[in-house]
Amino acid sequence: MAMERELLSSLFKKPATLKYPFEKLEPPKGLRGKHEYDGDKCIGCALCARVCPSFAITLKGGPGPKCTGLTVDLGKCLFCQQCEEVCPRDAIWLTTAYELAVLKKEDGILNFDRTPPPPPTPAKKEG
Amino acid sequence: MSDRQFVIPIGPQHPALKEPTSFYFTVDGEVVVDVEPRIGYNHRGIEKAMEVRNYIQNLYITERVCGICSNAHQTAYTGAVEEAGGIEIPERAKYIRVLFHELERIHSHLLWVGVAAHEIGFDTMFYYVWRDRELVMDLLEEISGNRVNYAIPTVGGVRRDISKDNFPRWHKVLDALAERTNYYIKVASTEQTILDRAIGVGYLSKEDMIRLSGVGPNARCSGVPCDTRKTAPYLLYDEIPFEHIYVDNGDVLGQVLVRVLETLEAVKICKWVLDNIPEGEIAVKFNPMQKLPEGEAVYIVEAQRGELIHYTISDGRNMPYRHKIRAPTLGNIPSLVERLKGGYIADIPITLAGIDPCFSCTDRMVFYDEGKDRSWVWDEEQLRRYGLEWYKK
Amino acid sequence: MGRGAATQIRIGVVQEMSLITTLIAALVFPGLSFILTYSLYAQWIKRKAAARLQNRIGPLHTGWQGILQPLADFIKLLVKEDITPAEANKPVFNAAPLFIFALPLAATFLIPIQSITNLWAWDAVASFEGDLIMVLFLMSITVLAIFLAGWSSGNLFGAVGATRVAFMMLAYEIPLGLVAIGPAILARSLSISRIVDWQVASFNAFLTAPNIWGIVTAMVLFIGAVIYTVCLLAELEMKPFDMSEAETEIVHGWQVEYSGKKLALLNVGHDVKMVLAAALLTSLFLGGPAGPVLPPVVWFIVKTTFCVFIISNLSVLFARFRIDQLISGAWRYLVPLAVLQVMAVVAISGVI
Amino acid sequence: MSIENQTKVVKELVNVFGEENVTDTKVPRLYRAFATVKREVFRDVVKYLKEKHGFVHIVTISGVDMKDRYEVVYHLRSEGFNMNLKVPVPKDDPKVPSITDILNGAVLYEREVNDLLGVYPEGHPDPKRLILDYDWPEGVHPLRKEWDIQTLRQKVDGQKWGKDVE
Repeated sequence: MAMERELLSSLFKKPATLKYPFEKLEPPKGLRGKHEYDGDKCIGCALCARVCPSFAITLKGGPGPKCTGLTVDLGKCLFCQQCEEVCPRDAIWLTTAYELAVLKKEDGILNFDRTPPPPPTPAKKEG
Repeated sequence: MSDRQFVIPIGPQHPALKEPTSFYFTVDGEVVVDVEPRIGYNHRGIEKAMEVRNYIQNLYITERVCGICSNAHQTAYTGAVEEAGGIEIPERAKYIRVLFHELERIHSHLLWVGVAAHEIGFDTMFYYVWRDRELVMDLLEEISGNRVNYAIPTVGGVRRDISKDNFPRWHKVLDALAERTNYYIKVASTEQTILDRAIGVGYLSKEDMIRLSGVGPNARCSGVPCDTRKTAPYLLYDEIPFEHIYVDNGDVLGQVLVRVLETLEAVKICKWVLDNIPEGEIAVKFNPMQKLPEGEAVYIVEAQRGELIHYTISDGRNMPYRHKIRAPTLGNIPSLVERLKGGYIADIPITLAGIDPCFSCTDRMVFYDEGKDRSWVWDEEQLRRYGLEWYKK
Repeated sequence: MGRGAATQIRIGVVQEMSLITTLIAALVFPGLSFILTYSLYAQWIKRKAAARLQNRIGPLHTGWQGILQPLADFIKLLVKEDITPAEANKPVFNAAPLFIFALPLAATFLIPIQSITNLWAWDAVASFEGDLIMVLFLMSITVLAIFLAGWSSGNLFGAVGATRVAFMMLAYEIPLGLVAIGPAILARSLSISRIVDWQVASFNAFLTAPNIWGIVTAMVLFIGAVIYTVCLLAELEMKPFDMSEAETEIVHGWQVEYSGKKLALLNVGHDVKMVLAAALLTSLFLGGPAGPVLPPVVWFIVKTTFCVFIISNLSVLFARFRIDQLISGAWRYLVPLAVLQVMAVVAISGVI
Repeated sequence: MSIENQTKVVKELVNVFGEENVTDTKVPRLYRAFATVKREVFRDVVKYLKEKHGFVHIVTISGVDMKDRYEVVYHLRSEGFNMNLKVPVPKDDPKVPSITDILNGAVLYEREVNDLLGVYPEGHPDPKRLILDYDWPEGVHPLRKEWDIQTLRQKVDGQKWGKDVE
């Protein structure tokens, strides 16, 4: 009978449960959620792909200047934020978006595009 | 086996087990005569997987050995790697590591109290405890950005700093946690139905516990003073004032007592950390491709479930030659088997839950299907067809 | 309840009924259809009350505040695959849910709820001298059906659950019967309708001329009601006495192999049993469907809802007992208390 | 407990069992000590440590494939003091004497090493499989270095494991 008072007082309190899809919790500022990518800053150094513990990040078109963007497989991702930490240009970072459920596996792969810089001019080659 | 005895399989899938494992109970009426444990259902090959990843990648693999003691595994892993590589971490980083170690202990112990209440059919207490556990979960999420896998310790320090502005609020949360824990201590010690199910259940004496090398709260409830934080202090634990908690009940009530009292101590330690944390750097630089010198190190920490050992061997590359993890649950299985013998069927769930088993931690090595020589995934249709064919038999 | 209001209560008399009214009473109201609908409602009350007491929301989306959720669950179970294990004793396994469903339902026909010819009178579908014994008998037989259901399923957990059900019956059946006899002795009748009549008559008499014996009788009957509620919790296999289906120990006990339609029947059977328990508690101790101003059926619903709430509250308040603790506790405390209560009732009935 | 005491314990071990049997001793820091012990005297060392210095707690047993030999590492503990005894085992005779009768807590760890590294604990009361499945092929021990993940992955689905890992 030790909890009876607590129980009866709960009858007149708001339930602790959140009616989730209808009311949502504000995520804390530092939450590690979905990735975001800035193609202009990226230099295609492939550090994020090398450091990813679950090999979730792939460079499209290979590393280096010819890189045309990233794919991030959220099904593999651990949300450890190591890619953001290691990126020298802050081109990839994690947002606080946390609703990541998808119907098909393929929809869980983020596809980021980047226009690769124009091929180096001959003048630069000489220099 | 006489004709009055029969074997009850519990697991791999059973409501009393939160993770797959299997126990074969030989019972005589309602009394358990013999127990045979069988683990390995959750074997993921983590130790082997760690041998092909660099030290930074392994950080996140070790974290996923277990969901509840993720931070304890990381603390032990980083400790071992730093010891093997001779890396000194900044003072402030140690404080933040201790803070997480203890916050995680609070959340894990509260989780256990809820689960134990559920195992003896007291779902109401389970709901309430888990509701109040959200306080510390929210705190952890706020600081680290994730509810379970905090990813805070890194080789050479910690990854996120904590801001002084939040300390007054966090103090309040910790006070609330202590108050609620005290309330649950009161409930557990006055509610007759709980006492009926806890006193004398799964008793094991101190001598047997030492003989079977039990660890953690499971051993401390039998009166073995084995808290690594006291016997072999790591990080800051030689400076922090806190009680070494052990009781000599030896039964489930003792396990409850050890855990709730440790929760209160953990709250105290967290408050101490917030009061005493020095300013300064939080990490020394460690490059993901950095190589470690040859060497080996053993690092033992007190995870929530007991003593946790990480043993790493480095051969001079940027990935470990061998990394051995022994999670507390494996060390507790021999004593658990002793505890179960002679008990009632009805007491199996609470005795099993009493050691706070975590079979994900326990099974962690290799997966490979040799005979088939391939891996495959079944889709829904194939599964359905298989089910129909199975039932036609 | 004021004195004026109390005098408005009319005592139900057995009406002459034609075949058609009898059929309507048995099949529609207050018989089969009403009881089934009401049992789903009772399940909702139970779930909602438990959820709110545990600071949860409970059923929410189907209908107003989830009131249609039990019906939705029932329909869902009906369309699910129905599996009979190869090891099971098939005839018994298939028949047991029918009995578990039908026996409590038959017993509810003996509870006075509402006369269909007179709005202000109450009447059971069938009422005869000794129907209290019949109700208790039907409740005990249900336990036998439950035992057979578990035993025939060919599952170890089912067998353990079945033996536990049988053991539990040893514990609660005797105090349950003893306490039910108390009001019958006072009313000098074994008919539930007569017991209700006696309660109303003596309550009205008490209101017109209050005396000390009325209070003593009420107190003794209150003790009986408490014992009765405890036994009903065991009968209903609800916490703290749900060791026969304890999901953390023996998965779902005797129900473990049931699925689909049979499980749906079992669930509704459980709800009907809960309605029966609440109705018996009401009829024996709370004055049955009698009450001022409103028709009996409304009072029946109000009082049984209250009883279901009490049962729900008690079932979330405790941890589960062990089977040996239930049996020793029942024989050490409940049975002597019940015997004492019956002796007190006999003494009082000699005085008044 | 001080580091001098621990050095003394290790020295004592060398003195009692001889320098040829106890080699490579080191005490890297407080609460830690390492020593390599020959297989022949290993049981006696454990018995000696248990009786003389209170090493009643076995933390775990690690099995390591050191390319030219296997090494079984016994992590013992007395209060906080952690003693790690390495026992080299030749590859053509992968057996160690069981210590389950001395330290009962070792019962599961020895089975684990037997499963995963294939070092058989001689004299173990119940050397069944612990982690691997019962229909796992005989003589396949995943922690041996010939079970390389790269080749294994290639065998399984023809992919190279870990695209950018060195």
